[in-house]
Amino acid sequence: MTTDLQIDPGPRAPGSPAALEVRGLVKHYPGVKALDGVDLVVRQHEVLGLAGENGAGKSTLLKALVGLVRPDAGEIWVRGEKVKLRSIMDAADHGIGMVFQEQSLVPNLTAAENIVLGSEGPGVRRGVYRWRTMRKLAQEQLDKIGSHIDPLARTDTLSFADRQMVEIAKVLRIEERTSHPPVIILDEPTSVLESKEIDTLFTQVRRLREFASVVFVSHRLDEVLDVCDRVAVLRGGQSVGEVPAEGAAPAELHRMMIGSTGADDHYHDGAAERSDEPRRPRLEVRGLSGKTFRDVDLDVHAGEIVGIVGVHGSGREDVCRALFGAEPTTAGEVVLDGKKLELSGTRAACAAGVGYVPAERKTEGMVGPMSVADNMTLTKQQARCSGPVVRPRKQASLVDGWIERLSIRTPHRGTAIQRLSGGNQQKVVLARWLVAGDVRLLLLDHPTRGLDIGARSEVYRLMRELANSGVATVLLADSLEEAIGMSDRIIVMSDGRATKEVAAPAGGKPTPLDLVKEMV
Amino acid sequence: TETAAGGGGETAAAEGCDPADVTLVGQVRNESNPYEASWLDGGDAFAEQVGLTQERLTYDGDSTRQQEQISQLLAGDTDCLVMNILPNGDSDTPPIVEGAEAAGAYLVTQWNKPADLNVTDYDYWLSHLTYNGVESGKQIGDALSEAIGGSGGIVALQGILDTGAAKDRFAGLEESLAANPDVELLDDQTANFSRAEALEVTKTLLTKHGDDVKGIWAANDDMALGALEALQQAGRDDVAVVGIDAVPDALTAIEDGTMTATVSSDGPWQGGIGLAIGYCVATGELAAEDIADEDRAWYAEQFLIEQDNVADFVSPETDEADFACDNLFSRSQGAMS
Amino acid sequence: MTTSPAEADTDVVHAQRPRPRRGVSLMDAGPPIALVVLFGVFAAMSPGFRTFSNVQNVLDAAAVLAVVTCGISFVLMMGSIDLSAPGIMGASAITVALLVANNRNDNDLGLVGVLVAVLVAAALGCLSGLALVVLKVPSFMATLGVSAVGLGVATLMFAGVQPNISDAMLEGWAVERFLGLARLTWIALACVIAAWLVQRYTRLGRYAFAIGGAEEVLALSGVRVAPYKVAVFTMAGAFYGLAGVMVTSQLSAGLVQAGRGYDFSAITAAVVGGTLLIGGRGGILQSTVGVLLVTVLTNGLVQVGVSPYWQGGVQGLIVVAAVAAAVIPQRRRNQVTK
Amino acid sequence: MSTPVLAQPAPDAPVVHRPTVGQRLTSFMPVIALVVLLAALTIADPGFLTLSSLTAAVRTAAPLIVLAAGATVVVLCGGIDLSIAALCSLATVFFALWLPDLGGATTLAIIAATGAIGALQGVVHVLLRIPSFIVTLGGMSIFAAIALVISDAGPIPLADRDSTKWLTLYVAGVLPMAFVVALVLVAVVSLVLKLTPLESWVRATGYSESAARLGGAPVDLVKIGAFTLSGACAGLAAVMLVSRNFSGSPTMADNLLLPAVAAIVVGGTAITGGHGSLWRSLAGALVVTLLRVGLPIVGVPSAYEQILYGAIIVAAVALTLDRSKVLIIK
Ligand SMILES: Nc1ncnc2c1ncn2[C@@H]1O[C@H](COP(=O)(O)OP(=O)(O)OP(=O)(O)O)[C@@H](O)[C@H]1O
Ligand SMILES: Nc1ncnc2c1ncn2[C@@H]1O[C@H](COP(=O)(O)OP(=O)(O)OP(=O)(O)O)[C@@H](O)[C@H]1O
Ligand SMILES: O[C@@H]1[C@@H](O)[C@H](O)OC[C@H]1O
Ligand SMILES: [Mg+2]
Ligand SMILES: [Mg+2]
Repeated sequence: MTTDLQIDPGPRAPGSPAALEVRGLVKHYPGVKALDGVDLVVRQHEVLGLAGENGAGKSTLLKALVGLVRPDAGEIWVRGEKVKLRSIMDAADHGIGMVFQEQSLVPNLTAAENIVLGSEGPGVRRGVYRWRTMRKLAQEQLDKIGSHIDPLARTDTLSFADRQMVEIAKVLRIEERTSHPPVIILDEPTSVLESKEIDTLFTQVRRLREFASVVFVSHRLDEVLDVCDRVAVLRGGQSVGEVPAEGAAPAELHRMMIGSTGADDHYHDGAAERSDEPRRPRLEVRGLSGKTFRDVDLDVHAGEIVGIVGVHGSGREDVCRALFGAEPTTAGEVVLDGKKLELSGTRAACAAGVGYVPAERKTEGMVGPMSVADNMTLTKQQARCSGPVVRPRKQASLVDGWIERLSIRTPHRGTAIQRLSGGNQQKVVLARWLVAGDVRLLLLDHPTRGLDIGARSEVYRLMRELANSGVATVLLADSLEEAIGMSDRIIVMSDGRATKEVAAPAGGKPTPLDLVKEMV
Repeated sequence: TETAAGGGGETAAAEGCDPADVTLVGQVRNESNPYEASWLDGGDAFAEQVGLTQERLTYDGDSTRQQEQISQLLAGDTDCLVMNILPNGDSDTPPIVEGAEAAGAYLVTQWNKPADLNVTDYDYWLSHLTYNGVESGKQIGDALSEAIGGSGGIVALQGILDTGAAKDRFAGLEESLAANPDVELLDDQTANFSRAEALEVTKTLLTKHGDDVKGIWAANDDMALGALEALQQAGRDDVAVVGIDAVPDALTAIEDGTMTATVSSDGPWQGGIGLAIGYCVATGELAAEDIADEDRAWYAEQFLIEQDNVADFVSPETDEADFACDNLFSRSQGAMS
Repeated sequence: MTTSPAEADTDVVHAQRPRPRRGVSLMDAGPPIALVVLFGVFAAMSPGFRTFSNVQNVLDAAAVLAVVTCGISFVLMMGSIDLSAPGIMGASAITVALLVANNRNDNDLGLVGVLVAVLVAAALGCLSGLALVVLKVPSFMATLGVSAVGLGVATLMFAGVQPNISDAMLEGWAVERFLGLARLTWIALACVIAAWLVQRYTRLGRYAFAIGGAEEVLALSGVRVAPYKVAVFTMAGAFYGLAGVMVTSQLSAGLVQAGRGYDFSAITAAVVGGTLLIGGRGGILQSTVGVLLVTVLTNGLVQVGVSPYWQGGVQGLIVVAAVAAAVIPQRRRNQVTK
Repeated sequence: MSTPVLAQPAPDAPVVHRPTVGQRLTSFMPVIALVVLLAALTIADPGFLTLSSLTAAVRTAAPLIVLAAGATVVVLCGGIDLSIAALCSLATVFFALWLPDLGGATTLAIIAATGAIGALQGVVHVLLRIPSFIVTLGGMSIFAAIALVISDAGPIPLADRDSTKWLTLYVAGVLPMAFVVALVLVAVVSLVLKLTPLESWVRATGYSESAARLGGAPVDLVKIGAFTLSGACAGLAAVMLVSRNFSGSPTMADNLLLPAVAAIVVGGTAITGGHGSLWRSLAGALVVTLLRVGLPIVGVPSAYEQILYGAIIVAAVALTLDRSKVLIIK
C-alpha cells in the first residue's frame, strides 16, 4: 500500500494541476538539515496530512510554503506555476495561508482586528478604522466556522479553543485575496484543544475541503487518519512516502515516521507491581482553596500517578501551580512526606523536592535564548556545581548524558533551546527535574503537548520509570485517553472542586465516557 | 621659548611666555543661556585684542563633566595655559584648583568657591572674583520694598538650592526683610534659576496667595522673566518684580516699566577679565606675587539697575582699558569677606 | 460554542471561562481613584487648593505636559521608550521663536512658523524612528541621541542671543482665556482628543497598540511594522514640537531648555496613569489621568506649603505609593514586573 | 497566550559551541568602537593621543565605569536602576559627614549603606511588584531630597583628605588607582557571575522572568541582589568622586545617570535584559567618557559637539548590539 521513498505525484489532469507542489526543497540551519530535499504534492480539494517525528521538518516545510523560510534550494509550484514566496503576503496572494503551531494572535487586540489583521480591506479607509465594517468582516469569517464569540472581545480574554477558532477564521480571510481555491495549512491545531473542540475543528476542516485544499499536521495519528484523505510522511527532512488515509492504521504511519517497527501501543498502562501500599501518602492536600478552586483534597502516594481531568476552567491547572507555590492560596494545608509544605514560592517548592512542568512551554517552560545545557540545569544547579562553583566539565557530561538518554535532537548542548523542535524542547524541560535525581513530587501540566508519538512514548516511559522509582506524579493530561492510560487514579475536577475520584488500575481502566459524565 | 610653567612648586611666571604661545580657555555651563554666551563672547573679544583665540568649553551644567574636561585639558600641554572658569558649584572649585596647581596652569575662577578655600594658599590660582550675592539680594529686596510702598506681601523664587549664589542672595533678601518689617515674605519656592519653572511656580503662588502678593523677588532675571509671564497670564499688572543679572530682556522690561530692578553682572567683562589676569601673569607683565592679597579673592563692582539708570546698561561695552595689565582690578569692591 | 447534535453525549463539556471583556476594565480604575483621593486630600488640607482659580491653574499647568504625554504614550504603547522630548522641544521652541515676529530677525510667519516648527520636530522624531528600524538601535539610545542632536541644533540657532517673540497670536495663546481656561489648555485638550481618536480609530494607533502586544504576530500577518514605528515616532515628535511651541508662547521667548525634564515627567505621568513600559496596555486617556495626577501633586505640594527642599522627595514617594496602590490589587504571584 | 513563532527564522548565527570569526567580532565590537573613536579623535587633534591624556581619560572614566557596572547587572535582570546617580550624590554627602567619626572605615560604611539602600529598592520592587523604572525614579527624587536636606544644600568639605588619597595614586606610575579599582570590580563581579549559578539565574530572569521563576530560579533574590550591587557600586563611585573633589555635595553625581545608562547600551547590553556583560559596559563607559571629554578638547564647538555626541552614540550602538541575541528591538 505504501511506497517508501517514492513519490507519486498522482494523476495530473491537464486542466487541474496540483494546488501546490514542492520539489526537492532544502533548508539547512547551522548544524541541522531541517529540509533535505522534500517533495510534496497537495491536490485540489483534499485534506493532506503531514506526519513526522519532532524535528522532522514539518514546520519548516510549512513555513517555506508561506514565505517565512527562504529555502536554500528547491522549487515551489502553485497551480502549475513556479513561484518564489518572499513573504507571508506573497503567499497569501497565491492563496496560501497558515495557522501556526504556536498561537499567533495579538493578545491586546479584539478578535475582529486579529481576524482582519494585515488585510483589513474595507474595514480601514485611508488609515481610519470603520469598526462596524470590521466587525462585520470578522463576523463573516466566524460564521464560516460557526463560532459564536463576540468579535469585539479582547483576544486575551478568550479561551484557548476560541482563540484557535479566531486563528482559523483569520486564515480563511485569504479567500478574499484570491479567486482560486486557497490552500490552508494547519500546523498542530489540535494540540491545545479538548476533544469536543477538536470535533468542531474537524467539521470545519471537512467543510474547507469543499472549496480549498488543507494541509494538516498533528501528532495524534488517529486524528490525522480520521480527517485526512492522504498522509505524507517526513523523516529527517526528507519525504519518505505517503499513504491514503482510508484503511490505514496509525501503527503503519508510525513505522514510516521512525523508519522501523516501533512499539505501537501508545499508552503504557503497566505500572510496576507495588507490593504494599505505603502507609502514608507522599502528598496530602487538605481543603486547598484559591482564586479558582475550593476545598481540594488530594492524596498521591509515592510511585503513583494521579491524573486530574476537567474541562477548561475547571481550576486543575491552578491547583497544580498552587502546589508549586506559583499561585496564591487562601486556605488549606499541604503535607509532603509528613512535612508541611510551605506554598510560599517556587523556590521553597523546588527545595522540598517538588517539580513542575508548565503547559506554556515557550513562555513558562524554557528560557529561549539560553542553551540546552543551561536550561537543563537551571533548577538543580547543584548538579553541575561543586559547592557554589559551576564545573563546566561536570555540566557537560551530565547534560550530554541526558541528551543521549532522552534522545534529544540538538546539534550541541550549547545550542539555544529555542532552535530545537517543540518536542525536543519539552524533553529538555522534563530533564531539568531529573538531573539531580531528588524530585519527590512531579506536577506535569500537559507534558506531551506537541510531542510526536515517539517522544510521547518516551515521556510515558520516563513518567512510569520515575513513578516506579518512587516519585509521586500529578498529571494534567493532553487527552482523556492519556489520562486514563497513564494514571493509577483519576480525580475529576469541575468548577474549582474535586468532585469525584475514579480508580484506574492497570486492567481496570474507566472509559472516557465514564469520566466525561463526571466532568460536567 | 622660555617655559615658565612645568610643574607645581615653581614660582609662577618667573620668565614669562611668548604671548603667541599662550593658550586661553574659557569654560561656562552652556551657550544656550544669554548671560553665559556673552561671557564667552567677552573672552573672544579679549583674545582678539591680544591676537589669540579663546578655546570655548561648555559642560552643560554637569559637574562631573566639568571636572572631566578640565582633567583632560590639564593632561595636555599646560605650558602657558590660562583658564577662566565658571565652576558649576562651590564643591567643584577645589579639584579644579588642585589640578591647575599640579599642572602649573594659570587659573581664574568666578562665582563659586567654598568659603574656607583660600586663593593665597596657591601659586597658579591667581584670583577668584564674584559679585556679593548677599548685597545684590538685599539691594533688589530693598528696591522691591520701596516699589510696593514699604508694606505688603511678597514671594521669593529661589535659585538652585545648593549653589552659593542662591543662598547668598536669599540671605540678602532676609536682611532686607529685617530692615523692612512691614514687608512680609508669604512663601518661598525654588524655580532652579529657570524661566519655565518660575512660570509654573509663580502661577501656583499667585492662586495660593491671590491679591496678597504685591511683589516677587527672584534670585535671577530668568526667573523674574518667567514670573512676569505668569503675571501677564494671570492678568495682574500690580505686582513688582525684581531679579539679578541684568540680562538684556530684563533691561528691556525695566525700560518698559514692567520690572522694577535688577543688579548688573557684566558677562562680557567677566569673560575677558579672567583671561586677562592669567594672560598678564603668563606673559610676565604682571608677577603673581605682585597681586595684592585683597585682589586674590574679591567682589566685583555691581550696580542696582532701575528705570532711571537702565539706559546706561542697555549695551554693556567692555572697555579694552579694563583689561590692561595695570588696570585689572579697577572694578574691585574689596576683598571677599 | 456550537452544539452538533451528532455528538450529543460529549457536547455537554462546556467551557466555563471568565466572561470575555470589552472596553475598559476594572484594572484601569486605580489611577482615577488615586487622582480623586489625592485631590480630596489636598482640598482638605489647603483652602487655597480647593479654589476655582486653582483648579483653572492646575488645568493650565497641565497643558504642556499633556501634549508631550500624548506623544510619548504612543511610543510607550509600542513597548519602546522616548527620551527625545527635551531636544525636540528645544529645537522647535527656537525655530518657532525665530520664524514668528521676534526681536532677532524680520520674520513674521505666524501660524506658518508654528507649522514649520512642528514639522522640524516631526522630522527629528522621524530620525529616532529610522535609527530604531533601520540601524536597529534600541529606542532608549536612539532617542537619547536625537535629543542631543535637537539640543545642538537649537543651540546653533540660538546663537547666544535670546529670541523673544512679539507675535500677537502666539502670545495670545498663553494669555487669552476661553471659558476660564487659557487657549493653550484648549489646544492641549484638542490634542488629547485627537490622540485618543488616533489611538481608537486609526490603523496607526491600533497598530502601535498591537506592536506592544505582539510585534512578531503583526509580521506574521503580513504587516510591515517598520513604517508604523517610524510613523509613531514622527507623530510623537510632532506632539513634542507643538509642546515646544506652547512653552515658547508661555514664556514669550524661545529657550533651548524649553523641554528640560519633560522626558521623565511625561514617562512618569504615563506610567502613573497605567500605561505599561513593556507596551500593549494603557493609552491616551490613562496617560491624561496620569498627567493630572502629577500636576495636582506638584501644585498641591506648593499649596500645602511643603518645604522646597523636600518637595522632590515627597513627590517621588507619592508617585511610588500611587503606582503601588494601583498595582497591588491586581498583582498575581507569577506576574512579571520589569 | 503563548509566544508566537518568530516571523523571521532566527538569523543564521552558528549554533555550534565554538564561536566563529563573526561571533568573536561581535563580542569585540565595543572595543572596536572604542578604538575607532580614539583614532578619530587623534586625527582631529594629533595631540590628543598621549600617555598623560589617556591616563586622564581612564581616571576620569572610573566612577562612570563603576556606576555602569552595577547597573548592568540590574539591566541584565531585565530591570533598570534610575537611582544610581542620585544615590551616588547622597553617598558623597554621607561620606563627608561620616568621615570625622568613622575615619578609615568610612569607605566600607558607605558601600554597606548604599548597598542596603539598593537592597531596599529591590525589596520594594519585588514585594510590591512595582516596575523598577518607577521604584528607582521615586528613589532618585527621594535620595536627592535627603541629600539636599542633610547637607544643608551645600558642599561639605572633607575633614581629612588622607582617607581617600589612595584612590588618587597611580599604579606603576601610569595606571590611576581609581581605574584599577574599577577594573578589579568588573573582573570580580564578572567572575563571580560566571563561576557560580548566578549568571544563569540572572540571564534567565532577564530573558524570561516567568520561565525562570517556574524553573525554580531564585528570581526575587537575584533581583534584590542586583539592586544591592547597583547600590553598593553607587557608593564606591561616590568614594571615587569624593577622592577627586575633596568634598561631598548633594548634586555631585546627578548628571551621571544618562551617561551610565548610555555606557551600558553602547557596550551592547540589551536594555530589555538577558544579553550583555560588565566588560561591555566597561568599554561603553570609556566610549562615553571619550565623547564627553574628547569632543570639546579637540575643539568641536559646543553646539556641534551635542550633535556629534548624539550621532556617535547611536552609531556606536548600531555597531555593538549583537542582533542575533536580541531579536526584537524595542
Ligand atoms: N530557526 C531555526 N534555527 C535553527 N534550527 C532550526 C530553526 N528552525 C528549525 N530548526 C531545526 O530544524 C529541524 C526541523 O524543525 P521543525 O520545527 O520543522 O520540526 P517539526 O517537524 O515541526 O517538529 P515538531 O513536531 O516538534 O513541531 C529541527 O531540528 C529544528 O531544531
Ligand atoms: N473562574 C475563573 N475566573 C478567573 N480566571 C479563571 C477562572 N477559571 C479559570 N481561570 C483562568 O484560566 C486559566 C486556565 O484555567 P484552568 O487551570 O482551570 O484550566 P484547565 O482545567 O487546566 O484546562 P486545560 O485543559 O486547558 O488545562 C487559569 O490560569 C485561570 O487563571
Ligand atoms: O543666573 C545665574 C545663574 O545662571 C548662575 O547659576 O549663577 C549666577 C546667576 O546669576
Ligand atoms: Mg513543528
Ligand atoms: Mg490548562
